[in-house]
Amino acid sequence: MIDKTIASAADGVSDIFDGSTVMIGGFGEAGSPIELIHALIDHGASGLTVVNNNTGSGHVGLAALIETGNVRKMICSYPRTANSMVFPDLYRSGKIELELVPQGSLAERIRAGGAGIPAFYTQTSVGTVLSEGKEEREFDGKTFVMERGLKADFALVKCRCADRFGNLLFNKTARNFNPIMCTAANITIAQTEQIVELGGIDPEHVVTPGIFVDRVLLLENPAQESKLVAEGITYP
Amino acid sequence: MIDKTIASAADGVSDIFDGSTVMIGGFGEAGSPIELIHALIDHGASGLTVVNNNTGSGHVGLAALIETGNVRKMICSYPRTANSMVFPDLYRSGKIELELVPQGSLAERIRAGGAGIPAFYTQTSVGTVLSEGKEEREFDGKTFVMERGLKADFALVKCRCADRFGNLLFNKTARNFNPIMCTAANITIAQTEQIVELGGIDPEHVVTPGIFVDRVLLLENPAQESKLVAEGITYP
Amino acid sequence: MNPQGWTREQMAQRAALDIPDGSYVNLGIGIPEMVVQFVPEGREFIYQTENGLLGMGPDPQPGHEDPDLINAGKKPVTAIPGAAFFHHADSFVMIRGGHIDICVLGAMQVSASGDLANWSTGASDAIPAVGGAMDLVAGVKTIFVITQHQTKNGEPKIVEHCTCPLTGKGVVDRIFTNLAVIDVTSEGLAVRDLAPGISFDYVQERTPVSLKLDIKK
Amino acid sequence: MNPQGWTREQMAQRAALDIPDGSYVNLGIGIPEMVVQFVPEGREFIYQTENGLLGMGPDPQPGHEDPDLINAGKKPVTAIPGAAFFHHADSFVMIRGGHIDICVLGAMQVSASGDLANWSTGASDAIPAVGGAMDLVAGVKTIFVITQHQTKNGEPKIVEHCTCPLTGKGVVDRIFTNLAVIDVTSEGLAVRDLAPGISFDYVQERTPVSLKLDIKK
Repeated sequence: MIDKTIASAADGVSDIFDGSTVMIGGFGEAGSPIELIHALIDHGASGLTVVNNNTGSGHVGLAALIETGNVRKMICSYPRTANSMVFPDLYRSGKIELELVPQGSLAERIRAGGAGIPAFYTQTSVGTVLSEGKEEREFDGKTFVMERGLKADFALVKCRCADRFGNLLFNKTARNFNPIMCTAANITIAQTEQIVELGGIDPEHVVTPGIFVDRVLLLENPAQESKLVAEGITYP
Repeated sequence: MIDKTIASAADGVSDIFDGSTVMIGGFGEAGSPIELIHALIDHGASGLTVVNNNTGSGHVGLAALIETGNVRKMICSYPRTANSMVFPDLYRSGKIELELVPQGSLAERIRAGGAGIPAFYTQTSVGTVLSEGKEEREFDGKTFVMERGLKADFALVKCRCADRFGNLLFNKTARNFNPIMCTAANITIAQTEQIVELGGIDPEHVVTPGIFVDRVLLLENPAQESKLVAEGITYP
Repeated sequence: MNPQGWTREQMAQRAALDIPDGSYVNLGIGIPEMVVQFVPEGREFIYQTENGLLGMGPDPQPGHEDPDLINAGKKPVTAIPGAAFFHHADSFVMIRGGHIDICVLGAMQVSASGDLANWSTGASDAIPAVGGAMDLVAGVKTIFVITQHQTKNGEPKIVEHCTCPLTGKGVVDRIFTNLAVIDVTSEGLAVRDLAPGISFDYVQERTPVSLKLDIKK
Repeated sequence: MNPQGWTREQMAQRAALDIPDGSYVNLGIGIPEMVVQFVPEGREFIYQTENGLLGMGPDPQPGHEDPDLINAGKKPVTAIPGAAFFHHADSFVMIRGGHIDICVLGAMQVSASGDLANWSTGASDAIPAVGGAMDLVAGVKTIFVITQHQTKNGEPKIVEHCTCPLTGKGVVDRIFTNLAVIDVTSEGLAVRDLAPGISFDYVQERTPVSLKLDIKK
C-alpha cells in the first residue's frame, strides 16, 4: 500500500545529507514550510545549497537556517527584503555564496530540472551582467542566453491539502514555487494543513500529482513567519 | 469590458488565413473541437500547417479538414489510427507533408513556444532516425538533441466550461494538448459546453487562465467524432 | 507654474490613461502599484502579479489581509471574480511568452535608446536583487516606466547611456515622469504630453538628451 | 512440455510479479495493457497514461465508457480514487523527467545491448507513427519489454543488432517472452526465469545471441 504520510518533521528531513541541494518553497512567507525548515536546523546538515526566491526574514525559517552557517550557497532572485538581515550580513562578510537568477529563469530552470531538460534558451537577461559567462545564441534573428536545468536532492514544500498518494493542493499565491520544486527534487517532503481520504481531492483539481511527492506531514496549524518576526522570535 | 464570447463558429475562424499554422487540440476524439474544425472547412483557408497528435478518423473533423486538400503539412506524433484512411492515402501519394515528432517532444515544443523558449534539449529520440539533422549536444556526460519551440497563428480547442475572461476547464483526459496549445497560438478560439459567470470557476481550479484565450464559443452539445464515424457521416 | 509637475498619484493616473481597454497588465513595485487605483471609466484591465495571480484586485479591507494572498511586492492584495492562481513557471510563461500586454515599472535610469536600469545601483556593497524585472522587460510587449524626472539630488534619470547595470537593452516604450510623457522612438525621445504648466524647454533643460516635441492630440 | 511456454496473459502476469509495491507504471499498447489485471496480492501500483491521467483504473463496465476518459491506446478506462488529470506537457514531465519507475512496452526487436525497436518496420510504404515510445524509453527509469520470443514466421526478436529503426539505444532492462525472463546486463543477456517445461537450451536455440543462465531464486 502506498502511504506517504510521516509522523514528524524530524522524520521528514532525517536523510538530508551534508552538501545537499535543497529547494525550499515559498515566496516570502507565503508557502514557506517553516516547520520543515526548523526540523532541518535541528537535524543540522552542513554545506547546503539552498534554492528559494528569497533569503527569509527575521531569525526564523529560512533566515534561521542561513544563520546557522550550514548554507554554503543561495540560489535566488531576490535576496533582500524588509526584514532580511541575516543573509546580507553573511554575504557582505564573504561567508555565503550567491547565485543570482532572474525570477522567471529560476522558475523555468526548476521546471526544466523536473522535466529532464538540461538546458534551454531565453531572452531574459540578454545584454545584462546576469548573462555574463553564459552562452548566447541567435534564433530567428534574436539573441537568447542558455540557462541550465536545476535539480535538487530534496525539496521542502508547504501545502493546504494532501492525500496518502501525495496529491497536493495549495492556497492562493502560496502555490508559487512549491509545485515546480516537487518535480525537480529527488525526494520531496510536503507539510500540509489537512490530509483527506483518497478521492477527497477531485482529480480535475490536483495541482501536484502524487508522483512528485515522497513524504507528507500533517501540520494543522503552521506558524506564520511574519508573526514570529513581529514577536521577535528566533529559532532555535 | 472584457467579453470574449462569440456568436458562431464561423465568427471564430473567419480570420484564419491561407498558409496559417493552426494547432488543433485533442488526442484522438477526446478534446477535439470538431465544430470549430468544420467551420474552418467551410471558411476554406488553404496551405495550412496543422499541429495535432493524430490525423483524425473517418471523414469528419480533422480527417475531413485534411481531405479538403487545404492542409499542406501535418506536425504530429501518431498519424495513423484504426479509422484513419484520409491522411495515409494523401501521404502515400505525396500530397501532404509530415513532420513526425515524438509525443513528448511535441508537447514540450508547444509549451516552449508559449513560454518564449526558442529551443531546448531532450534525450528523447537520441540515436534514432527522428534525431537525424538535429543538433546533438552533451550535458553532464549524456547526449541530448535540440528541439525548437513551436508556435501557431491560431489554436482551436475544446473545453467543458469557460467564463467571459476566457478561463477554461477541461474534461478528464480531453484536457490533453488543449491547454498548452492555448499558450502557443497568437489567437486561441475555444469551444465550450458551458459558460458561467465570473467567479463561477474557482480561481484555484482554473486550468487555462483567460490570458491565453481570445474567443469563447458556447456549444452545449458537441458532436462525438466516433459516433459520426460509426454512422458513416462525412463532412461537409 | 508648479515646477514639480504631476504628483506621484497623477503620474500613475496619467499612465493608466494610456492603457487600452482589456489589457493584461503587470505592475512593478512603487509608484506603478498605484496604477491599480486609476482604471479609466469604461475600461477593464486584468492585473497579473508574477507570484501567481491573474486578476489581482484592490487592496484588502483592513483586518482582511491574507498572508497567502500577496503581490510581487509581498503586500496583501485581493483576487477579483474571474481570477486564477498558478505556479511560478506558469506565471512566467505569461510574462516570457509575450502574453502580458503592458508592464509598468519604476526606473533608476532610462537611456535615449530605451535601455532600462532599475534593479541595482552597481554599488560594491549592495546586495544584488533582481526579482522578475529582467523577465518582464524581455517578455512583455509594451514597457511603461514611471519615474521622477530627476533624482532627489537633481541628477537626470533620462540619460544618453545608463551608468547603472542594465535590466534590459532597448526595452522601454514610454516614460511617464512628473514633467512629461516621453516615447522612445527609432528617431529618439519624443515628448507626447506635458504636465500642466510645464513647458517643453523646462523639460529639455532637465534632460541631457535631445528631445523632440511631438504631441498628438 | 508445452513448447509455447507462457500465454499472453501469463507473460503479463509474470511481468507484474517483477514490479515492486508502490511503483508508478506506464503500460504500452498490446500485451503490456494486460498487466493492469495482475497486480500481485498486497501490492499497489499507480498507472500513468501519457494522455493525461495518473491513477488509471480497470476497464469500465460495459455501457459506462466515457469518450473523454481514455488511455494512450485510445481505449476507454477508469480513474481510481486519488487519480489526477493533467495536460500533455505536465504528463511528459513525469515521463521525461525520470519520475515513472517502470514502463512495460511491446517490441519488434530487442538487441543484446538493450536497443529497442518497436515503432516502425522501416518499410517504405508504412505510415511512420511514434507516439510516446521514444519519450518513454528515454525517460523512464526501468524498461520492461513483453514480446513473443519469435515472430509468427519463426524469426528471432532478440537479436545481435536491430534491423528495424530504433526507438532507443541501450534502454531495455528486462525482457519477458513466452519462453523466458531475460535481463540485459553489461555482461550480456542473462536468463532469470524459464517458463514451465522450457529448458535453457530450448531458449538458446531460438535466440541468435549467446545467453547466460543465471536464475536467482
